[in-house]
Amino acid sequence: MKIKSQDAPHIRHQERTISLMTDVIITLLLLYVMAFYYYGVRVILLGALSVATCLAADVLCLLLRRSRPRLRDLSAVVTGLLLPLLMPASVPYLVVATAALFGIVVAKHPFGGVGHNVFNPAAAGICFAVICFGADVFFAYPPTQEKLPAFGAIESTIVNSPAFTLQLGGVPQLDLSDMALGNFVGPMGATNILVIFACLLFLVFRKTIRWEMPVAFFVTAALFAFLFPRADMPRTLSVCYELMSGMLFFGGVFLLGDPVTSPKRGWSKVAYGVVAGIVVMLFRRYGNLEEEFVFAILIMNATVWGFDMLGERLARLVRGKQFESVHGTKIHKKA
Amino acid sequence: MELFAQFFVTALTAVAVENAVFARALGINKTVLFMKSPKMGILYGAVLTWMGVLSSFLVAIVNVLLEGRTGIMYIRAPLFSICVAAVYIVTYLVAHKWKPKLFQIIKPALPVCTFNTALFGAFYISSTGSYHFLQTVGYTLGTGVGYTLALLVIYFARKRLAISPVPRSFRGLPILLLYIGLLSLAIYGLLGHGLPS
Amino acid sequence: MAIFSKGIVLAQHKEPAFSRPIVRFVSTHTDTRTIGQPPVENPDALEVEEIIDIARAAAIVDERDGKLLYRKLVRSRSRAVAVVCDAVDDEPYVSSKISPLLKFRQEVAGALALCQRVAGTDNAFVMVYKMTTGLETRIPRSLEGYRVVRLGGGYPAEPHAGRLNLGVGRKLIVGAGALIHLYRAVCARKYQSTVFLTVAGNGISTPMNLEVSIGMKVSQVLDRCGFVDEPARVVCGGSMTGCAVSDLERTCVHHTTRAILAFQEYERDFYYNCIGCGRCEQVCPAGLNPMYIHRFVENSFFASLARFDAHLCTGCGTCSYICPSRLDVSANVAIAKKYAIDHFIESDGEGDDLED
Amino acid sequence: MNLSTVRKYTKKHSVVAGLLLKNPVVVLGLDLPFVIATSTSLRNAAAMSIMLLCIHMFTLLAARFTAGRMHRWLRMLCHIFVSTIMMVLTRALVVRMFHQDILNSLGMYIYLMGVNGMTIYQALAVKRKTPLLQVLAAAFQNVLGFVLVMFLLSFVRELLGNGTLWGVVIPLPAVFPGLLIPFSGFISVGFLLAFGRFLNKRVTAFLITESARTDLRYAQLRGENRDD
Repeated sequence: MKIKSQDAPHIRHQERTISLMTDVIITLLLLYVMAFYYYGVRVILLGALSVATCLAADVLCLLLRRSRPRLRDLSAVVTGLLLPLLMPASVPYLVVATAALFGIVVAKHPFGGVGHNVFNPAAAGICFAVICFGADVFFAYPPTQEKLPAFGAIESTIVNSPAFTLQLGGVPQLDLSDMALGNFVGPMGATNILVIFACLLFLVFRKTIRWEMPVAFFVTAALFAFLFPRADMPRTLSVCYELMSGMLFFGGVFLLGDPVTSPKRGWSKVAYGVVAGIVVMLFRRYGNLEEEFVFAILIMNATVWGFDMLGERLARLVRGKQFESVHGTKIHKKA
Repeated sequence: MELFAQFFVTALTAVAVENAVFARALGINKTVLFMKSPKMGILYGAVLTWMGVLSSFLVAIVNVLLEGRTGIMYIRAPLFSICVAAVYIVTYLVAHKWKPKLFQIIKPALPVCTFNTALFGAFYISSTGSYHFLQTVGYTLGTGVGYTLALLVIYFARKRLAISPVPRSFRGLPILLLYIGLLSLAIYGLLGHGLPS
Repeated sequence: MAIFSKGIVLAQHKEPAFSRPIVRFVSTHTDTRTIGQPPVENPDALEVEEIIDIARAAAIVDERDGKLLYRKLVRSRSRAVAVVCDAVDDEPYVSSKISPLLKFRQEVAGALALCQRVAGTDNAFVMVYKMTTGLETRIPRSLEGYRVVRLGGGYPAEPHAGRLNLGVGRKLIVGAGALIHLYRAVCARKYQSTVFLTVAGNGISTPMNLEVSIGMKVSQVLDRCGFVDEPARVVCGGSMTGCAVSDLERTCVHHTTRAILAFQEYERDFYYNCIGCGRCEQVCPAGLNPMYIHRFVENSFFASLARFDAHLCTGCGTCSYICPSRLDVSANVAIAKKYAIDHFIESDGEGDDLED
Repeated sequence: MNLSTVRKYTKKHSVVAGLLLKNPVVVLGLDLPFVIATSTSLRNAAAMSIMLLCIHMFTLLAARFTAGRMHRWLRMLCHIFVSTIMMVLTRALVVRMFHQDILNSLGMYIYLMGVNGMTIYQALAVKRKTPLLQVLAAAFQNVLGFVLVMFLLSFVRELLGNGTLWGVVIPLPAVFPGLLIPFSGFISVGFLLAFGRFLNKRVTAFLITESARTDLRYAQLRGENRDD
């Protein structure tokens, strides 16, 4: 009889990491459908190119690291699907490929691969693309409802996005219901506010991302926008515009909520969300680019370790109190 | 009043946006990249800030004297070196004479932090940007504070990277440089356009 | 551990083994041995020292923590505030404490009375695990006049058995099997030659609770119950904390064997490395952060482990159960616990086998 | 173990590994600022190399004479002044050799060469007893390491970042101007060092396998001889 030995426990939860990844992929595909409705077939090609580049780079890096490449490892697919959604639909294919390559080769694999990356690969790729190709390529948004050609030069009128208007200190004249439905110019995936909200509810319900951090982040950002509106407009309107414009809502769900690059404990997540909200709004206000969200995300990713260690210290205090209350003695420490 | 406003704005700029380490790659070598403890980083940063602020008084005067003259570039560097060297000698002797305990602490950090590219870089920027007195002092102060923060960030980054399976070719300096590079990418995004240099 | 008793809800596969009658599967030459003295007619007349002597002579081991029963009696004589009969079977498949409790009620009650006399208290009750899934046999509210307390909560419920608010003071917590053996030793002068254990799992054709002689081979017990198919794993102990058996011929049933489980499917595939989802931190009943302990141990970075209090780990295996990447988190936490106990903690010797 | 093959390859190996791995820039982390910030074009690389050559050689020459004659911190001041003076002179030289706009592309780093870490610390390390030629040879080796790293990095960064080599336009499908910014200097230095280590690992593995193979060959030969 063949008996294999294994450590306890001998029964496992049925949930798998691959199911977490598939949850995110399902929500992203939903966003692709919306973007396809607004911008046509070019969106699909961008996504396919980005995913292909990410997978190729992933396999290459794994081969260089002398470890077995796993095509069913879906983290590269998630990165690849995230990247084009943060770009305008008229972006050249080269930009997408560059961002994907940078994200995987620089931000992911040198740091140890899946689960060990300090910085979010998608955010790093977007940052590099913005710096490389400049705001005039990156923040040139085509008008919605305009079917873009799949190939060749794109000669479509460039429309100012509400984020740009806000950065210039103006007030975007937009209908809020249109904004909620995603019918305004912006990154091709990040404008469908209601759909993203549904995705957020789905992911939180599936416990793929925990509720503390998005709630803390959005509440802080909204409070900041309420207290310090960038232009002279009603404060509630300022809150709506700030939350809906640009990448903030999308990134708050998919980039900030990425479990790899976020603190682990509940209160660490809350503190992280609050600080992230403040930093993002400060970047928006004082940054020179139209959309500073991804840069703020990179900076916040660097602070995750500190938040976690502070959370551990706090948990240790609580544990000590618990131990005393239960056993009546302190936890004995070696001098 | 707006002089002090300029002072603080310049200092904040030097701390965050034009951070000496992250934005200009100044003042880094193995000694400061591989700190033993965060205390050491704070010591180095404090010594650099002290020397910088003291010598920035002299440097500001030199800037005022050299304003608009021809052939600045031939005498500016020696004059800056003389200013810093004077402060260095004074600090060395005073600490050696009156505060021997303190002197033993700062002795290893003194030369490294005095003749440091971060410090001189701050002086050159204040000279080319034709900052006035308070701005020069504020920029140097901000550079020192930003340098300290950068050293602490690098220290904790090493702590973080120690528990991830970094590929063997990247262990140590390369992965640390990548980390700093990505952070500097983020800070550069905040700046958004070219650096004044 | 009030706020840290998070726990997880597991599917209790206790049926059908729980409702089936307990089968005696003993070897005769060990079963018939007795202590030399004649049996007493009424146990109530015994002195406290006599009870302790009988417990020592009968070599009764508490299956709850593997300690000798008479030591616990001596430790707690006339000092404990309560006597608790522990029948908390919180692990799936395992019902080796609760089903003997329900079958041998008189024995348990009599032994509880003896323990009350030893402990010098009149506060005694039985503690069972409140099972969410429907059982065919219902657990009574009271058992021979003793109150039956139902312990709710998620999986690691047994650590909380001693933590009911009965006022400060020590509680004498004895497993049901040990109580039954104590009563037998007092009344029939029998050694503890058997243990109660559950044989279950999807590899077993007829799951049941057995009373098995100590020292019997695992293969014999399994043959008694029969296989459905060639099992991929045979586990000696509970499904969450037991250890897998590699050689069935050379492994024997011992005092603390609660169950023998045979599983068909092979649960393990290493596919991902940790993606830091933080589920292990959410479910850890001790409030630790198994993810960081895992990473520190994986990279053999022991120096900084002090801040994680790994010595508080109860070894419940919840972190490994919940891990979506199927990592052996609990094994690494156990390594860290050993290291912490060696390096960071100075152990306090006294009173560790009595719940405070 | 038969070492003939190892000896055969050791020289190449040391050249490959030594230039990249025993490099003052990447091993001691000296002059990292200049490598990171100014390695954006071959012109810059050439200018910085010339400046460092002059400054480093002359300062170590001075250090050879100040060694043992005065206290350590006073020596340091002397070296600083020598290197600053040399910086001013070589700056004029560089401006004469290259076009004026080298100043714009180098910015303040051309002045900071006066206090570059390599010169200062290695000048302090100079002993009185070491012969002059040895000091100069060591100095030249260090400068060579700096030059190598500078030119490697600036080749890649100018080609991919600007699409030119020494100002000559190279037709490329795409250029990435982000490579001309300091952050990509950090990243490219990191990748260069990692690549050097990777190469070193491969070469070492190759040497070991080679020598093992030759061992096998010798053993077979011996076995055949025994058969005869």
